[in-house]
Amino acid sequence: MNKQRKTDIGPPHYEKFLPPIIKKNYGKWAYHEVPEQGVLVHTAESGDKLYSLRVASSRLLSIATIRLFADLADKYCDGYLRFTTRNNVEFLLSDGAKVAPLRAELEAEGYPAGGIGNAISNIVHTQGWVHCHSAATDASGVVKSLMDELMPHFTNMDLPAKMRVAFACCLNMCGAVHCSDIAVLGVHTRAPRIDHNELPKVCEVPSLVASCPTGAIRPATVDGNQSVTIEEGQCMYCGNCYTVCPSVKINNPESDGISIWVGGKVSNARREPTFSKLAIPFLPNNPPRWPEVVEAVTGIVNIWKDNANKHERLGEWIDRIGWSRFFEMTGIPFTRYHIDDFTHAGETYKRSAQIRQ
Amino acid sequence: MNKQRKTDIGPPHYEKFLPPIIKKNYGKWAYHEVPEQGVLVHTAESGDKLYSLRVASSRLLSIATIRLFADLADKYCDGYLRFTTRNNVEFLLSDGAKVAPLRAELEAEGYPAGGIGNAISNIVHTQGWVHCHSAATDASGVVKSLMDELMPHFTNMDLPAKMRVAFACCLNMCGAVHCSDIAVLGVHTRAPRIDHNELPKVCEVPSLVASCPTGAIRPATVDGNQSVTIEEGQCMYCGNCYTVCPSVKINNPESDGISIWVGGKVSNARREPTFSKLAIPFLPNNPPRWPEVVEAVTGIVNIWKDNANKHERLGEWIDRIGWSRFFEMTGIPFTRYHIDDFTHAGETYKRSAQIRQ
Amino acid sequence: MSDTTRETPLLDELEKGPWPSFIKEIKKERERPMVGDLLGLLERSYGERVGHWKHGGLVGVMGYGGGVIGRYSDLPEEFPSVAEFHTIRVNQPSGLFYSSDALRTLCNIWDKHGSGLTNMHGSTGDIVFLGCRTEALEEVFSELTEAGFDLGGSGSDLRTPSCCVGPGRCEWACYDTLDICNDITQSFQDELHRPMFPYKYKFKFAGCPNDCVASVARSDCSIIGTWKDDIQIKADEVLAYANNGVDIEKEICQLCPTGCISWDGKALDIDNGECVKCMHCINVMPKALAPGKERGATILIGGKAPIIGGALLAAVMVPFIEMEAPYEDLKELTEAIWDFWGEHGKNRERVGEFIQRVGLSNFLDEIGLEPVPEMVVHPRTNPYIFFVDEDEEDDDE
Amino acid sequence: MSDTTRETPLLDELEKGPWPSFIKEIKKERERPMVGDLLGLLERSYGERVGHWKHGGLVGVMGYGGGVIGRYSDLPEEFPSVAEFHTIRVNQPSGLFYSSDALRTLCNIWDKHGSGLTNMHGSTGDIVFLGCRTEALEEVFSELTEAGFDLGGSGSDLRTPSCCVGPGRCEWACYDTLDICNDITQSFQDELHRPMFPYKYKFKFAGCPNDCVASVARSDCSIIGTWKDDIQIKADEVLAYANNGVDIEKEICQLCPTGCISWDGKALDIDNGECVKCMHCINVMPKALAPGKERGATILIGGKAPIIGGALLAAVMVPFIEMEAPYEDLKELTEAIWDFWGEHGKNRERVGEFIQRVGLSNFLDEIGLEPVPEMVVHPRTNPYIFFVDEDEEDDDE
Ligand code: SRM
Ligand code: SRM
Ligand code: SRM
Ligand code: SRM
Ligand code: SF4
Ligand code: SF4
Ligand code: SF4
Ligand code: SF4
Ligand code: SF4
Ligand code: SF4
Ligand code: SF4
Ligand code: SF4
Repeated sequence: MNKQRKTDIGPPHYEKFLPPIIKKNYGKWAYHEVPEQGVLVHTAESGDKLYSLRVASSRLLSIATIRLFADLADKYCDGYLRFTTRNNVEFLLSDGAKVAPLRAELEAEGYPAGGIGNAISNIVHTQGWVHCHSAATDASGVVKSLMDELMPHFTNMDLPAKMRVAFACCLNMCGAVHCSDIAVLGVHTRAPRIDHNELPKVCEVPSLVASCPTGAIRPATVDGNQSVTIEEGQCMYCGNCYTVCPSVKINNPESDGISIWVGGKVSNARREPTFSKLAIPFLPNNPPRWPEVVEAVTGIVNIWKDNANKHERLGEWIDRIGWSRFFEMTGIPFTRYHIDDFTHAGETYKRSAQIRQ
Repeated sequence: MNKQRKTDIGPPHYEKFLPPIIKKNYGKWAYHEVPEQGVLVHTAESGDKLYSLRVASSRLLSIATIRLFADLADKYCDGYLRFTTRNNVEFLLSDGAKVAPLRAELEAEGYPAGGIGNAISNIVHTQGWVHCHSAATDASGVVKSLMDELMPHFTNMDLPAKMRVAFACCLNMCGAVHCSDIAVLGVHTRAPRIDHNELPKVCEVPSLVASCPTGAIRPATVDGNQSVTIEEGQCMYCGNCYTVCPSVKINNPESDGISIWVGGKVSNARREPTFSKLAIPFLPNNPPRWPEVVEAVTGIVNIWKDNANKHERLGEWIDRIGWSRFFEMTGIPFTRYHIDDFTHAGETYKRSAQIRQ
Repeated sequence: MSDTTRETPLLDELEKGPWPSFIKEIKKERERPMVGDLLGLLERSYGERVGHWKHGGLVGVMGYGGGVIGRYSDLPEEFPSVAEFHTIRVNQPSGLFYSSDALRTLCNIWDKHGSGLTNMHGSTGDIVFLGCRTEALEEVFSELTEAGFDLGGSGSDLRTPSCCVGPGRCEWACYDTLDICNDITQSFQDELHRPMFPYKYKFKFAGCPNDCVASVARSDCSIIGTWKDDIQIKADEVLAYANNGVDIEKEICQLCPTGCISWDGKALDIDNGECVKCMHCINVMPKALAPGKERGATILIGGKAPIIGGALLAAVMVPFIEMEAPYEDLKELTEAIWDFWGEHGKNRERVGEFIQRVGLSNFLDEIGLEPVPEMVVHPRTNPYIFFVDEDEEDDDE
Repeated sequence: MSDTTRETPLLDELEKGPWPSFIKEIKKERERPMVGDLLGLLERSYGERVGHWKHGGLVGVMGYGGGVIGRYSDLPEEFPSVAEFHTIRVNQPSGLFYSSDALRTLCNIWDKHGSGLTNMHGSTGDIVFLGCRTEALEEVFSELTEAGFDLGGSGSDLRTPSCCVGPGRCEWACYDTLDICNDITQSFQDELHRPMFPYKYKFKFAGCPNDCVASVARSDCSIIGTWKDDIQIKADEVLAYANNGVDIEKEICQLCPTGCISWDGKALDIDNGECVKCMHCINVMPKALAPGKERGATILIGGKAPIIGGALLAAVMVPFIEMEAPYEDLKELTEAIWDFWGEHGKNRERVGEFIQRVGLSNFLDEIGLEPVPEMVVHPRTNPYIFFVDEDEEDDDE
């Protein structure tokens, strides 16, 4: 067949995929309730009720599993489902009676329901060693290791508030971890090495030099090649040079690892959106289970859980008790690395005598 | 007499000037009261009472006036007096009965008592046209014009909280206006002109070029002289080039004037110390009485007085009601100049959806 | 060397435990040589603690500059089937809604041409097809478009817009996030598929200030629903919450950021003029409270991750705007931004960094907005004001 | 042309009104030719709306680099008596205390050699003698030292330290501000009189967090008194305030920055671990509350006006330190700071700007302090960490 090549058609219109109950009550929802963890019930002004069953997903899905979800959707909810912005799966039912059997089937297949309300939902994450060239650590493996441990907080609603955990495998932060309650971030901690033979063939020296925010890269002739050198003391391993030039080798099994950040949020509820702040500058890469990372994160979650007030997200709790107490309670050492030294560093220095003595 | 030249003796020891009641109760004060505006009564643990009568001063004092104060001090308080950190004069009495007659004499001489508690105290200020080469306006004249109007708030205690007004005649801010409830600041608003004939004789071009924070100054040969040019669009009139080189002429009767800043504070009480923020970018120099400046400042004081809660300093009130409402209530237009564009400008952009709609 | 049965003791550890296992997912497709080799490569990474992917290369489909991320293994001899292992970004439908048939259609295409592995979804919102050989790209693309799907963005272009579920299921949506996301995506197909910006540009649409799509942190143009009038109160439902254990004073009044809500044990009183639409009170009592009726959105510009000047949250550009189809105001504003940034932005300079470099006031001038106090936390504190020649100013008007 | 009776219609306007008039002050000395000319020059400035002083020149007394500000009129022909009109900065006694005799001594010296005009006091704290001819400088200086006074600072040196009234009269002084101010001034006479720093360096001593000498904003080294233990409460006096109209809940509890103080209508309860020593509750009820007994100070470094990198408030360097004579800790810290800044600071770079340039962590390393969380509002948000080679780190220890 020799059809006209189609381009620029955009995605299918979402309306095709809305169940009738949503089409009917579109924009006319009155309120919602959470009868049990994993289930949202939205009541429309018309009185109609929409049941959403939310289940966990590893995000990296085989087509076998997607087909399984499709089949279950056909069986229980006329084929309608959606994914959430945090990669969970939501089955959309108009018949409340079908929620329990669907849930049972899903849980039997290994897809627990949960993640709603004052819980830890799925960890937003990235590619890691499965696909990305920049990764300072794996993504899916760390996330799996963490969620195996945090899972009770997904299937229960026993936390003071929502806790959003996010993961990114390098400073590009595709997991947008920069505003998470807890952010797990892969970091390089050594300056990149240069392949001086390859560099002249594949990269432009001026744009490489320009790519470095700290001016650590300087043009140089090495072994007769037009190349660059990196001033190690000036490099903070951001990887931008690597992104613009493949001859810069940044991955390093010895010095790559993971940092932990805390207290960010995105919603405007109560406090304004805010960035995550450094808690632990470096933990080693220890596959397949990253025990140091799991321990650090669960430690922070537990201390917060035991001490925060209701509705107090991690950062709000720390704001109330102060950072000194946070470091004291978690036993995390405060080091030179916690003090900012980037562009607006001075704005983070404490400039008042208001101190808990 | 041919005495050895004395140097590095430092100031006289303060103890010589402490009245006996202070020496006795030094560091052993129990509490204070303010029986009437202008009078502080400090009770010591011993039960002794120290009466301080605070009177206004123009700071620029003739020796005639200082001798008058000395005589009055002799007459009423054994010769003991001090000045405050805001340039008021405090007579230190151990006999409460003498406060009223001393006050009467001082007021008769034109030195009203006041400035204590929830009041406007003296305006911290600088040299202006009386002594400084940098001044974009006069200091004492503006201060006098303002205090003539604000004086009821000095002699009463009818304000929601303390109000600290400060004045500086150029961006060097010798009045340290940057953390005042209301700051009145002389500003230049045109790029300096250069005296190209004089410059090579009195200034070093490289240090002059280096002095400019915006890089507006470039070396140039003008009329055969090694000099500099100023890129007008890049100059924000900070005057630093003028400070390092007299051949740069920054004073300009047409474009010099006054800006008004609000909401700063220094104390740690309730809110942390904070900078003053721009309210009015420019008002003309209109001596001898600067009516535009007086009107602007009294306008802000009155609106704050009528609307703030008790203990709420100007900046705390604005924090509570929001800047939009401040501009609305005062009728001051919000302009492009109010939006920061210096080093940390981005930190002042509003980065949340928390808005009073 | 491609071997679908090789041992993966380290990865096998990650099949254990209660959370869904991505290794199980990969193994479900391990009969494909590509996936077998992926497992081998990944096991190697786990052993050596380092990735085995080379720096990406430019690959794509005809006429498009974006939508495909090239990826090559650095061990092509040992793992030949993943020598090429590109990803295809397939533009998701607004709100991530699917019918089972649509999902099966996608699965069938991917079954035929690729690894059978996906991400549902990528961080930007795309359906990610993980692992495609170069030669198969064009086939996948034509089958996708045949089925009504198209590619998403990558490179220095408009990235795939995304949104929260909005009016599809949420009672708080202050505008139609699904419609606008679809509309903007369709309206800017060229910008989405053909990189011509200084750097990437992302849209995210959140129906209310809860921002369930993290727009303020993750998009160059963050649209957050809000309202102007009074919060709607059902007094009896408030009482019901109070009777059912909500400590309204402690849980709501004391946590309201402006302290504008009060409770006397019987009725709620909101000083709506002071309310900053934070959503907290509504969140806690969804049956009793609801956003007002005069609804619209706040437009914020410049959110991004840290590369390279540091992360930014998006900044308020339009405090309130009605968001009705066909969204002409937003489109005009967007084009004005793209024009100015497109002309003066540096290579790899996100619009948020660009605004900081040129100054917000100058940026506003160029895109035709008036400065308003809602754009700043507070007016400037430093006295370094560039006074504009008034004649020049006038010329502009 | 010097004329002590010339008309000054503009200035005369400023003799009116209730506030003390600086014009009246000037006129009190107008019989001196210098002051007559000053009035003329000033009247001219008022008419022309511009100052008539030339860029200052270097003048001083023998062996000193600071203490005098050179000033020359740009209309020397017209106003010859102010052709030279320098100021002399005379170091004030701590706390600005005087005996009438001391004041008269100063007046007599100034009467004899100068304009008879002063500032009581300059913004840094000095007694300022306004208007001195070059040739009189040395005479004034020798009479001053004879009377026990000395000059203050100017130029790139230690500036005249100053302090609040402290234990001299205030019940809240947490250390002896008068003594330390005097001690530091005396200890560093050389640094005060002979400029050898990159730029000026100011000390200000405030006895408690009310900071009545504005130290946090106006000094490179701001010392603010504070305490570690519990606020002292006199329960009966609290009740007395409550009965006399202080609304404790509203005026105190609701304004406490950490909400750590509560009132049940009968007794005050303070969670002292949460108290940030802001002083507010104590300020409102001075008879009932007082700082704790375990007293000391917080040391903050780097406050300054805007020139040139922007204004800075001083930043916490030592959260708590006991402040007892002879203040060895403070002196050692100060010398360590001066050494590092002195060696590496740029010309006209205040220490606050210097710290930002080199980074606080590096600065701490060099001056020998450990990083503690009290030094920051919050830990860093950007991931751009410079990891220090651990061997190097160890070397330091
Ligand atoms: C389904 C989803 C939107 C979608 O289009 O997919 C969604 C749905 C709802 N969100 Fe959300 N939120 C969703 C991601 C988010 C995000 C984005 C994110 O996590 O990356 C945020 C911002 C998180 C942050 O601040 O860091 C978010 C912040 C909120 C909040 C504010 C919580 C807070 O106190 O800060 C609420 C209000 C609440 O829960 O009380 C909310 C409330 C809700 C409600 C109750 C809205 C409604 O009436 O339907 C929905 C169910 C809540 C729940 O799951 O607890 N949703 N919600 C997303 C589910 C993700 C998941 O699988 O877990
Ligand atoms: C005399 C003086 C100290 C000196 O060594 O000279 C002084 C003396 C007192 N101050 Fe002060 N303060 C003095 C300058 C300051 C300054 C510095 C300044 O204004 O430049 C501040 C910081 C101002 C700021 O934050 O911008 C200052 C902030 C305070 C505060 C905190 C006020 C607040 O709520 O923010 C208090 C507490 C109070 O008044 O409730 C206070 C309280 C006091 C007390 C009550 C302390 C006491 O127990 O004796 C004294 C009388 C208060 C009064 O005048 O209202 N003093 N006080 C200064 C008088 C200046 C004047 O002539 O007006
Ligand atoms: C696939 C995805 C991660 C994922 O597992 O989901 C991804 C993957 C990559 N991102 Fe990303 N980014 C992805 C969402 C994001 C997000 C999140 C978002 O869009 O909400 C961010 C943070 C938000 C933002 O845009 O700032 C993000 C910030 C970056 C950055 C840093 C941009 C910055 O300005 O700071 C880079 C670096 C670059 O552009 O060179 C980057 C670069 C990359 C590259 C192309 C690597 C590179 O060196 O150029 C990654 C390819 C990985 C691979 O091999 O597949 N990626 N990237 C996400 C896109 C899937 C999709 O289309 O749905
Ligand atoms: C006399 C005095 C103002 C007054 O009327 O009281 C004063 C007067 C001058 N100051 Fe100042 N400063 C005076 C206190 C201050 C203060 C306040 C303080 O010390 O508490 C500040 C702000 C705090 C600070 O240090 O940052 C101050 C910040 C400046 C600056 C900007 C410094 C900066 O880093 O931002 C300059 C510019 C410079 O150094 O070149 C400056 C420069 C000057 C010069 C020397 C002008 C110049 O171009 O070099 C002024 C001489 C005026 C004259 O002709 O008499 N003066 N200067 C104050 C000193 C009197 C005294 O010794 O007691
Ligand atoms: S965060 Fe870094 S390593 Fe991970 S997917 Fe994004 S670019 Fe790749
Ligand atoms: S990793 Fe970053 S800081 Fe280091 S050389 Fe490369 S671009 Fe520069
Ligand atoms: S503020 Fe400026 S003009 Fe005024 S005294 Fe200080 S340096 Fe001179
Ligand atoms: S006034 Fe300031 S900005 Fe203007 S040229 Fe001089 S140093 Fe540069
Ligand atoms: S952002 Fe608001 S409208 Fe959208 S799903 Fe979340 S709560 Fe609902
Ligand atoms: S929405 Fe937020 S700001 Fe508004 S009343 Fe409710 S809690 Fe307060
Ligand atoms: S700073 Fe404190 S100790 Fe010093 S005078 Fe002010 S209130 Fe008293
Ligand atoms: S001193 Fe300040 S922080 Fe401490 S209890 Fe009193 S009001 Fe609260």
